[in-house]
Amino acid sequence: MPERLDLSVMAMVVAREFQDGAVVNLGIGLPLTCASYVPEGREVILHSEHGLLGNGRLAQDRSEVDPYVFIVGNRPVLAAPGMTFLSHDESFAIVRGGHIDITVLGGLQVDAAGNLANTHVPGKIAGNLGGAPDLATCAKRTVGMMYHTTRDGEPKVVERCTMPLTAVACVDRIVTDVAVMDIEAGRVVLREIAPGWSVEEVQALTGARLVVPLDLREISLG
Amino acid sequence: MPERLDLSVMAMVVAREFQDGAVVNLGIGLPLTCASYVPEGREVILHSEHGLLGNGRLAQDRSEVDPYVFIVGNRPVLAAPGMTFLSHDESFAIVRGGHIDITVLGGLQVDAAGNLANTHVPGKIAGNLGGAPDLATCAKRTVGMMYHTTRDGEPKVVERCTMPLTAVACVDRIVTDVAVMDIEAGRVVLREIAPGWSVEEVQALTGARLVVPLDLREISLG
Amino acid sequence: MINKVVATFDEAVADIPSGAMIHCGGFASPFNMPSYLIAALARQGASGLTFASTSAGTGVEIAARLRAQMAPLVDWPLDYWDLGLLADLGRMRKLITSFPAGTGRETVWPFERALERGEVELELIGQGSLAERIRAAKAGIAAFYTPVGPGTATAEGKEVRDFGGVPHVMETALPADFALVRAYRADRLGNLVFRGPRTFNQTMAGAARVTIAEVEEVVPLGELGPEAIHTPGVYVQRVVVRPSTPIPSWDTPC
Amino acid sequence: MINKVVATFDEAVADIPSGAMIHCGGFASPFNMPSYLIAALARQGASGLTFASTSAGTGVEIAARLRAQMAPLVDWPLDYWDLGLLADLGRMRKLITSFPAGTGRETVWPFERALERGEVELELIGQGSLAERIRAAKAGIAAFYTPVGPGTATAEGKEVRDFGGVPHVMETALPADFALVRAYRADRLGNLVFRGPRTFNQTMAGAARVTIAEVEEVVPLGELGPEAIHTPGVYVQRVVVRPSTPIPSWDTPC
Repeated sequence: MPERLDLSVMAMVVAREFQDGAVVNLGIGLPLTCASYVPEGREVILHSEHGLLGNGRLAQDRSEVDPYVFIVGNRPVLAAPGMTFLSHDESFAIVRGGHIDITVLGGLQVDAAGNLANTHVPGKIAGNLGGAPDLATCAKRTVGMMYHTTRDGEPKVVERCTMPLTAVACVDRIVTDVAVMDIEAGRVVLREIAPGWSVEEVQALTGARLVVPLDLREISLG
Repeated sequence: MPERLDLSVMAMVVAREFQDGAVVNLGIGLPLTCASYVPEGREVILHSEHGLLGNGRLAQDRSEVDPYVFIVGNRPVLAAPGMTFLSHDESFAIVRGGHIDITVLGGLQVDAAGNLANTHVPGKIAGNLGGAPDLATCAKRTVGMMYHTTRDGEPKVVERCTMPLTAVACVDRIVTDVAVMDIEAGRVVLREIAPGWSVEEVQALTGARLVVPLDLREISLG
Repeated sequence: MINKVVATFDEAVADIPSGAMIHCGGFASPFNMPSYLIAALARQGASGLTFASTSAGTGVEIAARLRAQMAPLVDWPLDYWDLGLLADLGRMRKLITSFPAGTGRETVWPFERALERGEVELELIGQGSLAERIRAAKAGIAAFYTPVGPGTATAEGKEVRDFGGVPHVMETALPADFALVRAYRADRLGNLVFRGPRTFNQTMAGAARVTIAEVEEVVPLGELGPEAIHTPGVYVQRVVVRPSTPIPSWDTPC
Repeated sequence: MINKVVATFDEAVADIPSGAMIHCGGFASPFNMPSYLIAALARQGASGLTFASTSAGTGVEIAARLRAQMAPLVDWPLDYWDLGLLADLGRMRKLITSFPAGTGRETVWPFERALERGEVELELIGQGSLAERIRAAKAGIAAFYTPVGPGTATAEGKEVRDFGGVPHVMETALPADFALVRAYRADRLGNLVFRGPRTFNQTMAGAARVTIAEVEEVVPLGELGPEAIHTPGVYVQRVVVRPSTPIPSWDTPC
């Protein structure tokens, strides 16, 4: 198999579409990485569920830490000018009210209908929903960011999710370490493909039938 | 007819029941007067619908006016330590959520079921609801404060309201310039009577049948 | 770079079309009314407008009377205009409000006259339900059940349902195309800080597709402070600064 | 004179009965958890408790691990306790939450173990609906319709209804007997100011019959300022001040 994309490249592919002024929510896990790859010259407002808007980058050392400015996952971040603190209810008024332009969420499974399953941790008695149901349902655009297959090689892009759903018909785009796919009218459309990969190789790792348009491109960050 | 009570005495009768720490909303018109008669030594938190909690007394002259601190009716009031500003939605979250201990509202009619009509201004094409529906319905206690009869001598305490209702089954007590009455189980119970008045004289001005308990007292501020 | 500050009031309201649904903030004080936005909208000429607002507004004549009455206490601003101006000019099709009328028989507001002439429609609703309907629009809630209204005209035509033995009215979200609000300070991200009771100004900011904030001043980014911001900029699309010297006529471009 | 300040944490939670329904704030940082209130409740001994909280909590052991992990960046407080402590002690009957489990297979929270033992009940719900249900309780809204949940387990047994062609789930208010929240500063009226993201601490304050706020300090009345107060005192019944020197064991009376 050809080489898969690095996490940093995946993050760049996702972050390409952050427009200047976009309000962006990044889920725990892979999506958080995107914060470091906002394209040059664009100003993006980050939203964090527990009541934080417009924070800066992750703190790198003790001198940078303000114990009151954390994002989800116990990670201290820098304050930024214009940053705002909120309550949980106001934070989700922003989400549910459609004020988030893009949310990037990790996924365990995404299917051809755009259904998202990212709740269930295998081997655990209970899964976490967090803020994902609201974000996936109500953000103007939902991007699923995940490895193309599980550690065991099982496809995560599937015809029909078998795991408990977080939200239905919510995913607009999937970015993996192998491809960029859009969910359109109940189908998975292959938009971009990692360098060196063939459509057949991607299809072999995918549980849903891929629609291959004429303008399929190689993933490029130029 | 014996003399009716002054507005200031009416206000004192109402304000007697403001407990220390009570959260109190006073409607436009007669009820606003009660703010000046909070019993000595008691601390009361005033609530005003447009987003003000815990203000002080009305401003008396220009030197006391802060143009940003008004209560409803364009009346400037003094700031007070601990005062808080709110949005209209938060202000009514406080009302609807049952966080107001007592509201005092003016009334055009109150009936034996505790229904309140205070919307319709005779001769006008439209009446004002203001915040009265929420206050009357959701405050822990609702006191109707009004003159016992209209300018034309018509009773305002009636068996059944004929004017458009502001809220149903909401009034706990009525304080007029003649009597103090409680609404109990669909009946108007005469609790206190102005000095010099007989039960018959009060009943003659009242459109609902008054229940007269054995412990009927004369209105006293002692 | 994000910069929501618009140069003039005329520019800020230029794209409001006739027939639009508009939230308008302010209440109980002449110092919290988005007066310059209202004046600009009057100049712009859009008509057939539906408004949601606490009150129908006094209009120009009664404001002048209030100015005289208030003179011993406070200088009522010469650049005060409210929705009464738009009612007077015949720009309103409908008003959703809790205070359609002046208090007292002698105080007749422009909206009352327009209502008598049959030119406008009134939807009367208590302030609490109005505020919550607007907050619902901002917060993505389609409808909610409030204990306020059953047995009154407000509940007519609406679903009434029991919760815990208490009847509740179902009220629906009330979104708008535009919201006109007034705040004290803003920054270029549209973050707002209010001064005094925040009225519907804070409630409406974010409940419309386009929220336009009229402010005393725009301060450098970071000056407002994360704990002090009342309305985050994600709710605000445009900011416009009031003139430092009052412009006493509504029909002067600014 | 109003004075909501209570002398000790033990006094503040003394009347919480077994079987109570409790809101507990804090999330995503050890510095916003009402740790001393949780510890006092653990000492007090009430059991069969139902909690609503963003997360089930790490418990004492995993907090110690996090303390070591975080050491290069920040001194994780020695006086940090969360609901994991109460799950470990067997005091929970039910938890309504969005985060019942540690992330990663190797991080097993006390609540997960209690769930495996069949000792507790879990009601899993997304953070947004949880926050809005608690806000509804505070705001006197019996129920509301959210577009979040249709087609997922969250909607099971709940009414689903179309608004504008979009299915919405009816969620009901979630009130509590007690709310345990953490703020930064308070005054004797119970007015609160928060520092940092306010999480469920602000959302829950006022949604319970009795709201108890754990704060860094109580300041003289008037010092917080009318524009700066985040939670008005009408929502808060008791205030208690954290010790100036951390008490590193949860079972020490304070």
